[in-house]
Amino acid sequence: MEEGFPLATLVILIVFALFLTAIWTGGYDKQLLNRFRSHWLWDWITTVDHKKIGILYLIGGAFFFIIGGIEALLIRIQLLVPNNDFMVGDTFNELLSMHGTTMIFFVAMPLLFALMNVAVPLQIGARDVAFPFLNSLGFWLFLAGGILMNLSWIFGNAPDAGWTNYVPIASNEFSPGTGIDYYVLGLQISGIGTTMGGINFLVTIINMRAPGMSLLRMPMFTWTSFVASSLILFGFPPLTAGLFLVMFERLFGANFFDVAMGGNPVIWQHLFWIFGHPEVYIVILPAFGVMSDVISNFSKKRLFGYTSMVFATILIGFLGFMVWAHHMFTVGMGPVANSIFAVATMAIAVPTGIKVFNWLFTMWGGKIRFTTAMLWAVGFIPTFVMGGVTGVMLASPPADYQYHDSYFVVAHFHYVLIGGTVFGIFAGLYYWWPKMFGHKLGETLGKWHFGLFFIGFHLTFFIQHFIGLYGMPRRHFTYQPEDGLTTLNQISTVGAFFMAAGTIVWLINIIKSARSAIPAGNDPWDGRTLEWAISSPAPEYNFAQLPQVRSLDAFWFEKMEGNKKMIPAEPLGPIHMPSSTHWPFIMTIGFFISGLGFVFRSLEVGVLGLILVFLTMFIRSFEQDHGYHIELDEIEKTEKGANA
Amino acid sequence: MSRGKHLGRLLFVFSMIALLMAGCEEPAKSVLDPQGSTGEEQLTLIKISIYIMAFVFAVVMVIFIYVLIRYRQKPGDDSIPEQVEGSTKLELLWTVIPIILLAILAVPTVATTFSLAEKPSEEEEALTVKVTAHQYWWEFEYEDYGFKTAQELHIPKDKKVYLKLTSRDVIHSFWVPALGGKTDLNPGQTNTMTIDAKKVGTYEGRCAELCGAGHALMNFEVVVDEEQKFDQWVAQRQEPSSQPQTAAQERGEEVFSQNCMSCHAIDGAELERKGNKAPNLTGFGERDKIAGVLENNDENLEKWLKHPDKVKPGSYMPSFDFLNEKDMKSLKAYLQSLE
Amino acid sequence: METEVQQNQAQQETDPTPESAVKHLLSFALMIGLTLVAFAAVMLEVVPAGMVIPFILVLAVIQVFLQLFTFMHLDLKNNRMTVTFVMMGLIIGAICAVALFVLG
Amino acid sequence: MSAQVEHKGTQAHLPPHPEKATMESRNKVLGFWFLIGAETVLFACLFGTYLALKDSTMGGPSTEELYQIPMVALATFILLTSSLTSVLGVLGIHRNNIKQVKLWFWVTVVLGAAFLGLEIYEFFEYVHEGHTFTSSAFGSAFYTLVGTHGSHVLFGITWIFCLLIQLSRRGLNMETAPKLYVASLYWHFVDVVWVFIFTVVYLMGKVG
Ligand code: HEA
Ligand code: HEA
Ligand SMILES: [Cu+2]
Repeated sequence: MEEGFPLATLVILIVFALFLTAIWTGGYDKQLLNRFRSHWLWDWITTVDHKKIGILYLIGGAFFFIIGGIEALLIRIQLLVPNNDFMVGDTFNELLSMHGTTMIFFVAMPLLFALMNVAVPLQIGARDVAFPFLNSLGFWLFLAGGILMNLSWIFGNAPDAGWTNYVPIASNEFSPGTGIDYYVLGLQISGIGTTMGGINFLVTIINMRAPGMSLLRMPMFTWTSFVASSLILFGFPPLTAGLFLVMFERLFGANFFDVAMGGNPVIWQHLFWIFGHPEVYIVILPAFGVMSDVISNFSKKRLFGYTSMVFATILIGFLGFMVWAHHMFTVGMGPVANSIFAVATMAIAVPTGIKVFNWLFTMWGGKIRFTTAMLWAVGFIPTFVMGGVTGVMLASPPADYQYHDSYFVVAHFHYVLIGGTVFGIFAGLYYWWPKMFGHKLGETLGKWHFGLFFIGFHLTFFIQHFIGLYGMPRRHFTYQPEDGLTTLNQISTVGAFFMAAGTIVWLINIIKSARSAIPAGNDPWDGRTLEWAISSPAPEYNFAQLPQVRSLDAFWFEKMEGNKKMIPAEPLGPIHMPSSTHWPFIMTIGFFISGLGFVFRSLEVGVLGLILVFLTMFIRSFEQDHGYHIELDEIEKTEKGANA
Repeated sequence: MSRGKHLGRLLFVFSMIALLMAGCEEPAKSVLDPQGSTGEEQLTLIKISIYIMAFVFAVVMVIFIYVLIRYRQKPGDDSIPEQVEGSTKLELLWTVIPIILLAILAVPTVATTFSLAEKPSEEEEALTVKVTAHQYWWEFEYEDYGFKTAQELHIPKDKKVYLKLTSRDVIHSFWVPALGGKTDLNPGQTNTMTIDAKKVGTYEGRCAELCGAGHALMNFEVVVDEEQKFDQWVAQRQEPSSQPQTAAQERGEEVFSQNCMSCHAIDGAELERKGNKAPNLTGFGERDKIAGVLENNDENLEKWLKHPDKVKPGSYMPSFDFLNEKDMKSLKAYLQSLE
Repeated sequence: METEVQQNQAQQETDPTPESAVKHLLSFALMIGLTLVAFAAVMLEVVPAGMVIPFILVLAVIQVFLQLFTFMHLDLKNNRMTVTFVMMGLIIGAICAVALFVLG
Repeated sequence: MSAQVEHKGTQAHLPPHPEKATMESRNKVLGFWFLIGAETVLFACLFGTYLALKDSTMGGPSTEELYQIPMVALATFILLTSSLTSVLGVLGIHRNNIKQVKLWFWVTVVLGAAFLGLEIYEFFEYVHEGHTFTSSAFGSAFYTLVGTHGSHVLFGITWIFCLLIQLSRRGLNMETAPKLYVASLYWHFVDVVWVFIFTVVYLMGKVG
């Protein structure tokens, strides 16, 4: 299609180049650089503070949620009436591919990373994460990947082969142009970032727990983040490998999937789902963790069956790697493989059930407070169970021959993804908002947000089970009037608008509560875990003195002992902090340029970007940076201010 | 289990209500109303699983609602509830019961998985049809009878039909909800599947694997006839009457040979070359649908011939809007005369 | 598990002897030996035909463990987490490779 | 954690196991092990792809005809030896003997480069015989797998080379020592992958 390099891209590259030289040389005018440096944006671009990075993830994820949501609305509008010609053919395929990809990779993952960044180090009583530099790099790579992929809307030719990107429709022959390249490179870049994020959390949780915080005293959210990070660690490489193969095939004429040259398209499906199934647990496990913490907090009770919860989480993570082929029952793997994967898949219902009942029995005998965070958690239980049990129905191959690629599957995964992940994210956001920003989100608007979204959700997706059973395949841009699907589809579309209304209420809520910014205090929810023992928002160094952890629900334990604060495990002293750095951002620019170059089939630019990446790595390796210390009097001042 | 059954019934009632809401439009293709044994076996499994799931869901809901009502914090009550660690007995209970429920589901699942994968036996004298999917149309080759057709799969009632499925380009999936679940058609690989139909009628089929711009309109029909009528149809296909009768049809044949023949074939016609890039048009006049989507009438035929891409996005068929009115008319007459 | 953090700290302070190269040289010799045997098994056809592939695969696996536990200083006692994750990587990797081979 | 950056300076301060001495270096080593775990799965996927496609030669030379075992054997011994030399370098760190460190890591770099040279030569040979990246699915899978390993070797020698420069400039200290330790871990991993490549690709290719 587009041979050579379009002008617009060239302009962008030149701007970037100027920008870079400006940074490197200090500009033609030293003042310029200084002005740069003193700008508040510079602060955010160079930050290595995990709480700030969490907020960045939140902003990025919310932004893409709106984009992905608008894409969903357009899909639903197209399906409002039969034979609609609002968005058909390739355009519709682009919409649904971008919707799915955006929602999974640029909404669910970053929003969970936002929560993990904010909460995990605080929950384990750490001053920082293990790799602040990589953490920052991970965020910027996620953002670069997301932006790169969405640029496809601007330059035309978005990915159109579904979020699963099956070959051969994703090969050059059947999807000429640059669409799929955006998908491949966007995901590759953000995937590198995600892997780094995962490693960062793993090492943080293993090495940096406060004294006394044994593994079996970690809050559930930390545990689920830990297991989810392990899934990232082992789940993303198959995707990376698969994306490389597609990239080599599209850009360099390799033949992995081309039947005429001896290739086999099913290989991609395996690679994708070896990643894809763990991926869905990556996005559900942290949500489970949020639920566990929120439910236990607002029931005023210790989590019921904590140990079995931990082992259930680990088991889900492990089994998650053994079941991927349940997405491929109709591919023709034969009855033996189908049966094995079916039984393995069903097995996952057992540990998940353990979790569900433990939540129920955490509330049992408790004193339940229906804050907005708790409402999301409470709404989550029936919704997720509904999605889970349809999952088990899908796990039966002969029945799946009927459900597969129909709206029944669409209903299943929105029940788990929205009813599980998105509800979990909202619960977590309402819960930790005071810790992030110092004030709560409004409770009244919050309840409206929940109500509209919850009703809209069930309206949209409950119906879709039947749409599927009545024979409507997914990824169809239309249906026929005589199919008898019209009313059902219309109900579904109306529901989507309810969800949109709910989302808008949420945005209003954010703005309103930020305007009034009523200080929430350190411990607004009568919390149980360590993050509530420090001031809101958390100071840069988190804990002035590392806390001595004496029990599960460490802070609650101290409160019950009559202590207002955690017992310190060390004397007050100067605290070492990593310094801010602009290298992650610049390295990301390198990746971005490289991605853009490969998308436009300009190898020179692609390689140029990579050279920039390696150059920054090289510079970083030689840089000697020992961070800085926050001195005692400063800490004392901050702490006093917070406790006043 | 009686509660389970009850709830299962409730779920069906729910589905009926949903149907009502849909204005009593009756889908011509529903998984819940199978017309063949494959679909029936699958529905049985679906039902078993729905009953189990309804039971599970009900148990969760009962506890859930009870807890929410019973254990809300009453205003002014600041007491601290007992911090229970857990209960081995309970936890064992909700580990073991799901395992049992899943075993109940797993056994028929595995059995059906294997039974559906079986090839029909010799005695069953199954009809074998080779199905080849193309972007965005279906080719059905009756190997035993030596002819090919497109878009409409004709099968006799009460007879096993053994399908050999493959694709010429990308991955597609063969789905006739009323007759049975789907099987993918992969390039370079042949999958198989057996279906049958117990009732005469026409059943809607869909492509169920995203295959490109025209995916949503890659529809086809399965026409089920009494055996006798099917045999007649076969005979007719083997001796098609493709000779033009009127002057218009004759002119139409000429237009066809100039414009269409490099892609389309018509059996029995005295044309020199037979294209196989596009559907075989033998018997076109008798088909229900044009391109699998438009009702077969003159007006629609013209619409299709003039702008195939508007009817079916991504269709490889070029537009013939350059034909003058007379040629267009003759061509239509010729096509409609094909039996 | 409970005391892992402290353990790490304790262990680093009380590490007495700088290790000697003997262990590594021995291990190296073993690796060379294993490699030679593998090459010989294939080139000289000394192993029964059907057994060659499993045989050389086993040799490869042994070599990997040699590398891990001698050259890479992994040991079960102090690096339980590391060992767990490396093993998980190997298991999941094996599943992926075998599945692609058999089903792909 | 509070005392972690005290040893900047001289060699005398180097603890016996610098890679475990501070929180920072412990994090680094652990994080690196995780990366190795991830890479294991990555390579496993490429191995699986290769195994699935190795017979799709499309009329080109088959594995049996193609592979030249003597060359592979030579490459294998070179790489195995380099694995040993890098561990000797690490022993040097533990003895706080900068000369030993430098010597053995230089040898490692040289051996790595030799291996890479051999591999490139091998690729040239194969291309001459009509076995190219685009000639068949087998070709694509082969070059992707072996080439990815090759690029790891290249990255490894560049990395160690950079660290050697830092070593000459700054000496052996709490910053350079853990880095070298980690680089040597990486190098062993590259070697481990090769063990599987010569077994699964070359030797199994000869068995057929
Ligand atoms: C958050 C994401 C998430 C989660 C958690 C799940 C969870 C599960 N999923 Fe789902 N799934 C997706 C996201 C998710 N899925 C997506 C995105 C797709 C489609 C991808 C695409 O094609 O685009 C998909 C598709 C999908 C398929 C393929 C369908 C097809 O394409 O044909 C299957 C098949 O087996 C399946 C099964 C399951 C199962 C068994 C679970 C289980 O983990 C559920 C376990 C939970 C419960 C069962 C409920 C609680 C348990 C109890 C109360 C105990 C008692 C229960 C019983 C005895 C049953 N899923
Ligand atoms: C976490 C994941 C996630 C989430 C949250 C959603 C959310 C939604 N999705 Fe889904 N969806 C997927 C993941 C997700 N989806 C995936 C993986 C697929 C498969 C893709 C594929 O087949 O490849 C899919 C596919 C999919 C389909 C099937 C398409 C097809 O097969 O043809 C449909 C159809 O109804 C749909 C609908 C919706 C709707 C209505 C929402 C709603 O919940 C969205 C609600 C949100 C909004 C409506 C945002 C509104 C905000 C505003 C309007 C604010 C405006 C404000 C300003 C401008 C300031 N999605
Ligand atoms: Cu799955």
